[in-house]
Amino acid sequence: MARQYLIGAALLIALIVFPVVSPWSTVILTVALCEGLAALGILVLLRAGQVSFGHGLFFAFSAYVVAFMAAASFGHEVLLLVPIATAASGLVAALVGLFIVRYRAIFFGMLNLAISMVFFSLLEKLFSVTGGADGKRVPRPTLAGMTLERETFEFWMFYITLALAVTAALGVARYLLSPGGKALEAIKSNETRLEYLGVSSRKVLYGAYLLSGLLAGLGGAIIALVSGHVTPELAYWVRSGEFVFIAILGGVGGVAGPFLGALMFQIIRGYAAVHAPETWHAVLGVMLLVIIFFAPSGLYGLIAGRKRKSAPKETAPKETAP
Amino acid sequence: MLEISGLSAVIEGVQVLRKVDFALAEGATVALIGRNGAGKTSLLRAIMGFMTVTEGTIAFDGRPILTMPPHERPRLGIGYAPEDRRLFSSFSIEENIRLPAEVMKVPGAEIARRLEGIYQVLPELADLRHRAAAGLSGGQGKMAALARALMVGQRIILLDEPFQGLAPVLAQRYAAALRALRDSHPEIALLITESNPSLLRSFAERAYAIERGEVTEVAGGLAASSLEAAGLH
Amino acid sequence: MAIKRSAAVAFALGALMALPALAQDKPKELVVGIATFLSGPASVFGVPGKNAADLFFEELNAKGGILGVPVKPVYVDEGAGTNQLISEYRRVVQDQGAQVMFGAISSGSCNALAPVAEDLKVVNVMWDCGTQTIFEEGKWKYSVRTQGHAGAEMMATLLYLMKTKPDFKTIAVVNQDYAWGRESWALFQAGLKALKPDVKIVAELFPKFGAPDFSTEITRLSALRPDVVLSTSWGGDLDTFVQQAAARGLLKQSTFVLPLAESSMERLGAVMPEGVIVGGRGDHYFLHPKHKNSAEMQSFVKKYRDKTNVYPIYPTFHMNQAVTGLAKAYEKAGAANGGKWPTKEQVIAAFEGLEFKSLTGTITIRSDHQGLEDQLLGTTKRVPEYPFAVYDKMALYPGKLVTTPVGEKSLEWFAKTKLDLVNDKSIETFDYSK
Amino acid sequence: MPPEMLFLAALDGLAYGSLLFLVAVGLSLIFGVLGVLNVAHGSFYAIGAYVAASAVLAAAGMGLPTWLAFPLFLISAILVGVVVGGTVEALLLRRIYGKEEVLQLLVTFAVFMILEDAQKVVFGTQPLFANAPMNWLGTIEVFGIYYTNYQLILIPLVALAVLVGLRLFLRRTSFGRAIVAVTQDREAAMAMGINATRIYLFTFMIGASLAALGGALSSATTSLTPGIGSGMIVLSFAVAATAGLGRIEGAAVAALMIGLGRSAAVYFAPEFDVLIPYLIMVVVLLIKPEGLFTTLQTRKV
Repeated sequence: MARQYLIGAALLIALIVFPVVSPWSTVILTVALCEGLAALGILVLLRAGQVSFGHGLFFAFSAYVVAFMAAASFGHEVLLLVPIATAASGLVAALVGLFIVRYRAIFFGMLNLAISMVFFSLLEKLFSVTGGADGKRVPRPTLAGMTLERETFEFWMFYITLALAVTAALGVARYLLSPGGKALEAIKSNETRLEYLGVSSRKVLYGAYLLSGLLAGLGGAIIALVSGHVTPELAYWVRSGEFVFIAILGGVGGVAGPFLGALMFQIIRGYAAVHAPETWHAVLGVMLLVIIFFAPSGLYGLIAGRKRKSAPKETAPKETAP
Repeated sequence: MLEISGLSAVIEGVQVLRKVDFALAEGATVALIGRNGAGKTSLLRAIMGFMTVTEGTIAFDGRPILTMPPHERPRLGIGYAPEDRRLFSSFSIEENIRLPAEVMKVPGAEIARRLEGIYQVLPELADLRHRAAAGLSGGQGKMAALARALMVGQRIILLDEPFQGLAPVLAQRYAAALRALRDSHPEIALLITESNPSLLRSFAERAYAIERGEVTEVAGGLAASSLEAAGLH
Repeated sequence: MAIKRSAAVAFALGALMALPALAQDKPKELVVGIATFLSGPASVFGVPGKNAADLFFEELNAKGGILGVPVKPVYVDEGAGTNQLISEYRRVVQDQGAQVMFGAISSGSCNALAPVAEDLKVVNVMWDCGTQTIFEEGKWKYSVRTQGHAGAEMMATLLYLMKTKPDFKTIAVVNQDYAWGRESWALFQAGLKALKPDVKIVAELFPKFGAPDFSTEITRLSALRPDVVLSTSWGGDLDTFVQQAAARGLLKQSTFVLPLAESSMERLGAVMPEGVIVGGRGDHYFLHPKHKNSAEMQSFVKKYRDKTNVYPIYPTFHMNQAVTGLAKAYEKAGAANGGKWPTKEQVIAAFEGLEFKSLTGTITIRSDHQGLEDQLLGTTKRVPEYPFAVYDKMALYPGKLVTTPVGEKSLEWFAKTKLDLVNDKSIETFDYSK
Repeated sequence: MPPEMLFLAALDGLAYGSLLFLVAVGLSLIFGVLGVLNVAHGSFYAIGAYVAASAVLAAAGMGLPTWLAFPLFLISAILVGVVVGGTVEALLLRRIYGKEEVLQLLVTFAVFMILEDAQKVVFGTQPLFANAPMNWLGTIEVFGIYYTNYQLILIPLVALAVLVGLRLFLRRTSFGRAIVAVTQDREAAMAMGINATRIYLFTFMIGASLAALGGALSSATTSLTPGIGSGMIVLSFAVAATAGLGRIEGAAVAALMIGLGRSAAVYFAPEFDVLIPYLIMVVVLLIKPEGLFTTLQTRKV
C-alpha cells in the first residue's frame, strides 16, 4: 500500500518540478496528462473486463465543444469551457451508455468502435460546420478572466491539468474501492453471481461508462485548449486504440498507471520522432509488444512489483489504491 | 499397460491430484469412484494431457508420455468420452464418430470396418447416424460420445461418469452396451469413473476410490462390504 | 547525429534546454524544421519534398550555407495528426533550437501551425500548402508563403479550360472530400458562374479521401456524359480515378481537367491518354518550355533521378522555392544588417517584397506574405521520348494575372472574373518540343 | 432517375461488396477459430496488394504475358499469408491465447503499427499500381455504360468461389472439419487427436491469405498508397460484426449490404457515402447484438 502511494507521490513531484526545469515540455506533459485521463477512463472499464475501442468519441466530442464555444463570444473562458465540454461528453456517454451496457466483451468494443467511427465520419463529412478533415482552430480563451501570453497560459494550464488529473485519479481510486467499484470487478470475474446477489450489473457498468466518458471528455477539452486546434483524427479508431495502448503500457493495477503510461508513450514517441521520423509507428509497436510479453502488468506493475504471476486469467492485479 | 505413479497436478495453483498411483492392465475394466470434485475428471484429463502436472509419471507400455502433446495421445489407442459429451454440434453423429479416425489419417476401409463394429455394439446409433449432434437427447449423446471414443480407443477407453444424468432405463441400456463391448472387444481396457459405485458393480473387476485427489485401491473390487469399508456408501 | 542524440536525451530527461542563439551572434548552424508527410497517403508529396530538401540543403551547405552558417534540416511527420504535429513543431523550435520552420503540406496543418509560429516567434515558411484563406482571413507576421495559392491555380485552370474548350455546356466535379477538394471547387464554380453562367453542373461528387474505388462515381458520370469532368484530386486517389475511368472509356467521353496531374504523370504512364487538361500547382514542370534546358534544371533533374529513380514533381520545386527564398531572405536581411546575422524579425521583414529566381521562373513575395508564382497548364500529348504523357499546347499564366489582389478575398474576386482575362496578352503559349 | 440506374448502382455495389467480403471473411474466420480480433488484418490486405503489384510489374518488365498476373495474384496471396501471417501467429499470437482479450487485441494492434511502417520501408511511399490485368480482361457494355470485366465479373466470381470453396473445405475435408471441431471445443478436439496448435497456425495463414488475396485483386484497380490497410480494417470489422463474428455466409451478405448501401448512397445521398457501413453496423448491433446471422444455439464457423 505504502509503495503505491510512493509511486503516486514520486510521479507527482516529478511532474510538478519538470516544467520549471524544462519549460518547453509543458505542452507535451499536458498532452500526456490528457491522454492519461482518457486512459484512466479505459482503466475503469477494464476493471469490468470491458475494452472500448471508441473512447475517441468522448475525447473528440468535448474537444469540438470547446472549439465551437471558444469561437463564439460567450465561451471565451477556460473555467467555463472545461466543465461545460466535459459535461457535454458526459451527456453523450450517458446516452450511449443506455444501450451499450447491454453488451459485453468483443461486442462492447465493436459497438464503441462503430459509434465513434460514425462521429468521425460526420466530423469529416460536415465540412461547412466542422471544417472537415482540416478541423477547427481554437482561439486561446481567457483564464479566470485574464488574457495570457502563450507561455504563461501553457504554464498555468499544465498545473490546472495536473490538479485535475490528481483529483480524478484519487476520485477513481476511491470509486474502485467503493461497493460500486468492487461490483465492477465482479462483472469481470462472475457476472451471474453478481446478479444473484441482487446487483444490477448493467447499472454498475452504466456508472463506470459514464465516469469513463467524463474522464475522456475532460482530457479532450484540455487538449483542445492547449493545442489550439481540433481535428476529426481525435475520434479516429487509431486514437482510441492508443488510449487502450496507454492503459496497458502503464498498467491497470493502480490509478497512477495510465499517467505513467501516457508519459512513457509521449517520451517514446518523441524519442522515435527524433531518431526515426519515418518509422515511429513501428517503434511504438515494438514497445507495446515488449510490455505485453515481458511486463504484462505494465510500468506500474514493474515498479510496484509483480504480485500475481501465476494466475493467467487475471493479469490485472486487484489493488486499487493510487 | 498404463502406469501412473506419484502423479500430482494443479489447477490455478490448487492441488487437485496428490501423488496418485494407479495401473490399468490390458483388457481390464477398472472403476474409479469418488464424489464430485474428488479429482476423477482431473485424473482422466491428466492422462489426456490437459493438466499441469507438478510431479510423478504416466507411462504407456512402459514409455513415459508426460511430454507427449495432448493431440498425440489418442494415437496411442486411447479413446476418451468426457463427462459432458462434448460432441461437435454442427456435425452429424457419424461425422462425430469418424472425426478422430479421419484426422489420424486412418484409411477409409479401416474406418468403415471400425464403424461397423461400433454400430454392432451400439445398434441404436446406426439409425441416428445422419442426425445432427446438436439435436440429440442426453442418452443418445452419451452413446455417441462412447462411439467416438471407440473409434480410436483400440487399447484404452476412458469414460468420465457415463451414467451421470441418465434415466434408469437409459442407464441400463448404456450398461448393456458396455457389456457388449466387453464381450466383443475383450482386449480393450476400460477406465470408468462414477460417483455411484453400484452402477458399475456388475462388470468392473477392480475399483479405486478417489478423495481429495488421493487414490486408494478398494480391496475386493466393488463388493458391497468393501465399499462400505472404503466409506463410499 | 550527436546533436540529434543529445536532443533526444534532453527530451527524455528534460534536463537540457537548447537556447536559441542570440541575435547578431552567428550560430554554429541554422536548424530548419520541416513539417512534411512521412506517413499516410500524402507522403506521395511529403517524401519527394524531403528528398529534394536533402539535395538542396546539401548543395546550399556545399556553397557555404546561409551567410556562412551551415543549415541543418530536421524533419517532422505531418502524418502523425495535427495535435501531434503541433507538439512536435514546438519541440523542434524550443528543444532543438530551430530558427526557421517549413510548415507544411496540408492546408489544415498550415492553418494549425500559423498561430503556433506566431506564439513561438519563429520564421515559418509555408512551403507547399495551398489554401488561399490563410493570408486573406488572417494576418500572420511570422509566416510567409514561397509559392502561389489555390486561387491562382484554379483561376489559371479555369482560364485554360475556357480557352481550349470554350463551348462546353455541362460539367461534373469529382473531388476529394476535404478542405482542398471543397475549396477548390467553390472557387472554380464561382469563376465559372461569372464567365459562363449557362453551364450546367450535372454532378458534384466528393468521394472519401483515400477511396480505393470510384466505380459508382464513374458509372454515374458515364450515364450523365458531361462535357467536362473536373477533379482536383491528387496522389493515389487521382491515379485510381484516372485508371478506372480510362479502363471504362470515360476519358474518351468527356474532357478531363486535372489541375494536379503533373505529379501523377510518370506513374500513370500509358494510362493517361492525349487531350487531358493538366497542371501542377504552379509553373513547375521538369519539361518547362522556358527552363527545361537551363543548367540548374538539368543538374537538378539528374541529381534527383539518380537519388530516387523518378522525375521530380511539383513538391520538389516548392521545396526548392522555400530553400532558395529562405537563403535570399537571409542574405537580404544580412546585407541590410551590415553583414551581421539577422534576427528572425529582420528575416521576416526581408521576405516582404523579395524577388528570387526559382527553377522555373521568378517568385515575388507580396506585402501580405503571399507568393506570386506563374501557373503552367497544358494538354496531354504522347511522344516517343517518354513512356508517359507530356504537356502540349501549354499556356503560362503570370502569377500577378491570376492571383487575387492584396486585400481582396478570392471567392469574391472569382465572382467578378471578366472574359477578357482568358486571352490576356501577358499569357505566353508554347507547344511541346523535344 | 431511370430504373436501370438502380440496376447499375447495384452492379457497382456488387464489385465493391465482393472485395470487401474477401477481406472480411478472413477476419471472421480467424476470429471464429482463434477468438482473436486481428487488427493487423488490414496490413495483410495492404501487403498482399503491394506484393502482387510488384510481382505483376516485375513479370511485365521481363516481358512475360499478362495473363500470368492471375496465378501471380494467388501465389502472392498465399506467400503473404504463409510468411507474414504464419510468422505473426507462431511468434506472437501463440504466446497469448488464454490471456485477456484486450492483450490479444493489442498484440495485433502492435503488429499493425509495425507492418504499416514496414510497408513504407519495403515498398516506398509513391502510389503503386499495376492495372494491366484489369485492362487485359477488357470491358463489357451494360445499358450503354462500360464496365470492366475484371470488376464486374472476375472479382465477384472469385468471391463466390471463395465462399463456396471455404464452405466445402470446412464441411467436406478432414482438415476443414478439424478446424470446425477446434472452433467448437478446443479441448475435446485435441482429445480426438487434432493438433490444435497447427490448426490455429493454418487458420491464421488461410485468413491472412484471404486478406492478401483481396489486396492482390484490388491492386489492379486501385493505387496503392501508405495507409490503405487502416481504412480496410475498420470496414472489414464492420462487415464481420454486422454478420456476426465467425459467420462466413453472413459475411457475404453483410459485405453485399454494405457494398450496395454505399453505391446507393452515391446516387441518392452522396453525403452519407462514408457513413453507410458504420450506420448499418450500429443499427444491426443494436437490434441483434451478436450480429445478423448468429443465433445463440449455433456455433461459429
